[in-house]
Amino acid sequence: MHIMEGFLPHPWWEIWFAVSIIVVILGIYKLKKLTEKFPEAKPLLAVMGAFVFVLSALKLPSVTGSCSHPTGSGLAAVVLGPAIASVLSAIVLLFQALLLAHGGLTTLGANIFSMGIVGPVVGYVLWVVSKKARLPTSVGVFIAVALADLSTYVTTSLQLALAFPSTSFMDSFITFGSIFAITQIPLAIGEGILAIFLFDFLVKYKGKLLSAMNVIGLRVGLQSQEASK
Amino acid sequence: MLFRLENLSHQYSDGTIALDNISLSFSKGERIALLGPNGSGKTTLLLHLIGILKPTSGKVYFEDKPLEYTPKALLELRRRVGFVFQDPNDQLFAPTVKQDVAFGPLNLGQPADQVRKAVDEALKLVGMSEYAEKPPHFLSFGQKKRVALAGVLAMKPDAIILDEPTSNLDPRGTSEILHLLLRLNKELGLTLILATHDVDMVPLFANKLYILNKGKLVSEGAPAELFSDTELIRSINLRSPRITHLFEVLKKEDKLPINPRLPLTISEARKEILRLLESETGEKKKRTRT
Amino acid sequence: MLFRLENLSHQYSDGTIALDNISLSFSKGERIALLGPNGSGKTTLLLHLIGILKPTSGKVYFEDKPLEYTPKALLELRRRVGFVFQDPNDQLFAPTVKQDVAFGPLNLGQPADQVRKAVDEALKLVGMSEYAEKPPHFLSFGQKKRVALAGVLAMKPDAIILDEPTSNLDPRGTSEILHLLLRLNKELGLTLILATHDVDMVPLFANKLYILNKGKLVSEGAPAELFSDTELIRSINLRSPRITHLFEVLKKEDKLPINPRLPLTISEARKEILRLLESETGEKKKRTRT
Amino acid sequence: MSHFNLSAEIDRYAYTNALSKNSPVTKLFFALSLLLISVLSPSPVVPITVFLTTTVMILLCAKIPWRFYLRLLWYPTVIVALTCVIIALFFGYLEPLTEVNLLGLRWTIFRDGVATGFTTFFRVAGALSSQFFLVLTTPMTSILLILRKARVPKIIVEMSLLIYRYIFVFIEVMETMHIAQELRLGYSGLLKKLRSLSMLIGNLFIRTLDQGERTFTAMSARGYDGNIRVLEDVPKPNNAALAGIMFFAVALAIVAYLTVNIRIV
Ligand SMILES: Nc1ncnc2c1ncn2[C@@H]1O[C@H](COP(=O)(O)OP(=O)(O)OP(=O)(O)O)[C@@H](O)[C@H]1O
Ligand SMILES: Nc1ncnc2c1ncn2[C@@H]1O[C@H](COP(=O)(O)OP(=O)(O)OP(=O)(O)O)[C@@H](O)[C@H]1O
Ligand SMILES: [Mg+2]
Ligand SMILES: [Mg+2]
Repeated sequence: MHIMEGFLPHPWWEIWFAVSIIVVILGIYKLKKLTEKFPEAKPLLAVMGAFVFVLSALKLPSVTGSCSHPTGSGLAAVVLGPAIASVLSAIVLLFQALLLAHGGLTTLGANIFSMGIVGPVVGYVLWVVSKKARLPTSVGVFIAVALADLSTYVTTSLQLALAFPSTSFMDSFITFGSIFAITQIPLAIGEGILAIFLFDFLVKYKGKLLSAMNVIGLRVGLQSQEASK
Repeated sequence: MLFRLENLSHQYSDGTIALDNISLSFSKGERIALLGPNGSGKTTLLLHLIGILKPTSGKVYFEDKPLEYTPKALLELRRRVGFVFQDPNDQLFAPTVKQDVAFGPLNLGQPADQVRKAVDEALKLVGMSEYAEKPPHFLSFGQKKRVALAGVLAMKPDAIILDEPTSNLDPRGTSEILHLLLRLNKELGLTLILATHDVDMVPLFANKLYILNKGKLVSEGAPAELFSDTELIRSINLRSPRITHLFEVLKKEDKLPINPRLPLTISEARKEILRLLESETGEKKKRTRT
Repeated sequence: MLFRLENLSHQYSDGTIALDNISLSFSKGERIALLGPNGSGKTTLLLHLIGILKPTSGKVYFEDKPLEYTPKALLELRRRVGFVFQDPNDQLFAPTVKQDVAFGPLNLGQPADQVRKAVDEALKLVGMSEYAEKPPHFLSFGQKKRVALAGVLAMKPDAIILDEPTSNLDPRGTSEILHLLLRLNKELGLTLILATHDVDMVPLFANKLYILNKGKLVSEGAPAELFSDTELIRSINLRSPRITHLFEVLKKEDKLPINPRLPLTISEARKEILRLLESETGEKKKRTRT
Repeated sequence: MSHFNLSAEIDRYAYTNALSKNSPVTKLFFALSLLLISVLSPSPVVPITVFLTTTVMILLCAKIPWRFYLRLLWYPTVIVALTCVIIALFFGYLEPLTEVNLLGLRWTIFRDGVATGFTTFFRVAGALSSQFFLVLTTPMTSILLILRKARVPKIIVEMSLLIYRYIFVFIEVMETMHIAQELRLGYSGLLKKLRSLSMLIGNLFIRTLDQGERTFTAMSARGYDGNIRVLEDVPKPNNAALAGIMFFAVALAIVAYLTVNIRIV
């Protein structure tokens, strides 16, 4: 789904840059606080980032100036919260542009907005809500991650529709959106299922560190797990 | 005292008790070997010395001060004490061999040409100069081990901790690196702490031996002393050096009059055999005379 | 012939020539050791046997048919020939020890209880039964090596290729695994092909020895034969077994009348010493008589 | 797995290409200014010029094999070309150009749609080739060092460095795991393929986390404190080169201004 280098015309790429940078700066502030207190969390954070990179390199071509693939940022948001997930996504998107020619430098802002901000926020909100609704952890993780993935694509379609308006914005949005949907819906489901396993693993083996880090998302998760026991 | 462990225990997050109430101390300038079967806790113990693992209970003292786990104190500790990992793949990550070896010295804040000199020297010591520009993941396993050692030597620490330094090295490499370490120990007073399975190497190398089993310290002392206690050695999955074993057999099975202090090295064995031949002929001579 | 290599050469993508025109053949039921210094090409050679690497030039024959690199042919090959990596971290991938060992048998399509039996058996053989439920990455290095071996044993192949099987194993582990391999070789005719640096172990294990250096095959034959050629051994960074070395010294330095075929193992050494003592006393006796 | 080989190879060229010893600042300046001009330029003339310039630089100055460069270009080109066709077909509405018979439907193609399609295609070509120039000639560590000098927060640079390293750990773990699975007969048959693959993906994370932590430990043991340091002194940018690039960029900008009204269709 990353929009390719050069694909967005002026002034759209500048606009998305401006929007994203604010959120990322907030995330950097949080990340700095966190790593100062828990230097031992750095490998975990970085591996999360690298994992997002690898997941999004499992790409299937899709005819929309970009291609379809899992995003990985939804799980990062569930575990680490949306602010930190946005910074990790920003870094990963930079590397994807540089090491895979996947996404681009000028389109970085737009891609951060869809994958690093909208996806994580949607995922995180759904995760918290599903916990409040006392849904089982696995269901919560699945919903959060799958919908974070989908919302990323909806946002990308929206960004493309704004930049390439057809007769109307809606027409264009529907065109882009429906082309994405073919490959993206099954992928979102797959990513949701994978996330269930990974979340389980993380709680099992890194639960101590994560709950010490006091990342809200996970605390909710751990509490509810305890409650279910 | 360089290091002192006081009632050290360590339990991994899955419940495994890897170290169980260990107390010991390592002096400066010593050559220490840690011997023990697989899973006995050697690596876990070593990782405590440089503050990578924290004790579950008990204390680690470095130069008689309790180890602090602040980034600054740890940095200072690691400036003084180098660590060579058991698996070289854990340790090598830079894009070329040269840059990998330079990593430590650069972190010490040395100027570029000093670093370059240290790197060249260290690579020469381990016999890997011609591979300086190769990416580490294109090396053979034993070559990686050599580079990993060079990375630590280049930092010129006061003490080096080595986890299985000679496994996967060819015999020449093993003997070169042993001699190198012994020389550094003699000339610069470098303290050496090493975990190993290579019992044949221990008598050549160590002046102090610690034996671990199932997380417990079962014995400590001079190698000659400990290897004489064949019962103990056997009981914990270890064996005597092959040379020693030969003489054990000669003593037990063939009832030859072997010295109670069994020979550990080739040169000791040689003396013993010559002595045997001498005394045997002496004996016989006496017998023939009477 | 199980394997035959015909003028095999391999050049890595960065230009390193790791194997240089090697021709040799391995028969069924043999116990083959590959010896050579670090970077001599042992691992590269072994990886050709199971089709992970393709020769740059030359050919590999498996059971006298040239190796095909189609998925189907490779599958058949790997069903018959197991491979244990030098670095166990390369080999273990499942969430628990048990699942890892079961992976191969399951892929062979065996029914569940047969798999379970094979797994239990294999873990018992390598002494890791009590760790069945642990995740492999929480094991000590030597424990990982054991599990890696179990994963291959559980598939009951006709031949096993082992790259440095005993490095990082404790002495008991080494001897247990050696005896296990020897037993499998004797009872089931399992072919064993093994790369190693452990020269002391070679005479106990191998009936055929190949020596590699810088990608070239420099010598092949029975271990006793090759180790007698001390010049060759020395010239390529290897050494004789320690026991052999002791007798070399006794012969050269002390001019003792040692057998020209130097002893390689402890039991051979024992005989030789007894013989020496006998003949020496005999000699002296003669001399005293005259 | 081919994408990963691609990143590993890009990375290798970054360290070994013929321009690797030149100042990274100069290269970054060159790439970014051409990139920006391409993206801002309204007509296709400038992007095409940029594409040709950077391609020549990549092939002749940096001596990247053309086969590899083509491989890099191939994939994005296909996607963008297809997308631009879609834009050309669906996204015009002002000025009908022609009508075609497509799948039994009469389809009107508009001049503005086709124009947007072409402009977009060439913009991508110019921008992408500038980006390729940067990544093929400049090692990632140098780029990160520049970011650090440009006062990007330390934690970002450090996390970037770690993520960059772990990406390659991931790739390596993935490859060795794949081989190990194949050796024990994974991937033989559809069901086994699925089981092997899910085991691979599921454990990839675990293994990488484990390996990553051990590598981090090893780095800490050698005095790593979050700062990146490299041995090669970073070559100083050459003022003449910078001025030359500036001049070229301004010239392109003027061309861009003069060619605003040039259209391909
Ligand atoms: N990260 C970990 N989590 C849980 N248990 C662990 C971990 N690392 C090691 N262990 C366990 O702790 C015990 C001691 O392991 P350690 O690595 O210290 O042994 P070792 O003496 O170095 O063995 P080896 O000679 O095989 O390297 C083993 O039983 C091992 O299974
Ligand atoms: N992937 C690779 N790319 C380039 N060169 C390689 C690669 N792997 C190995 N080499 C080189 O090929 C030569 C042979 O390597 P190989 O791993 O076969 O040696 P080995 O005999 O197994 O050594 P060791 O005893 O250290 O394991 C070495 O010089 C090594 O540097
Ligand atoms: Mg260990
Ligand atoms: Mg090897």
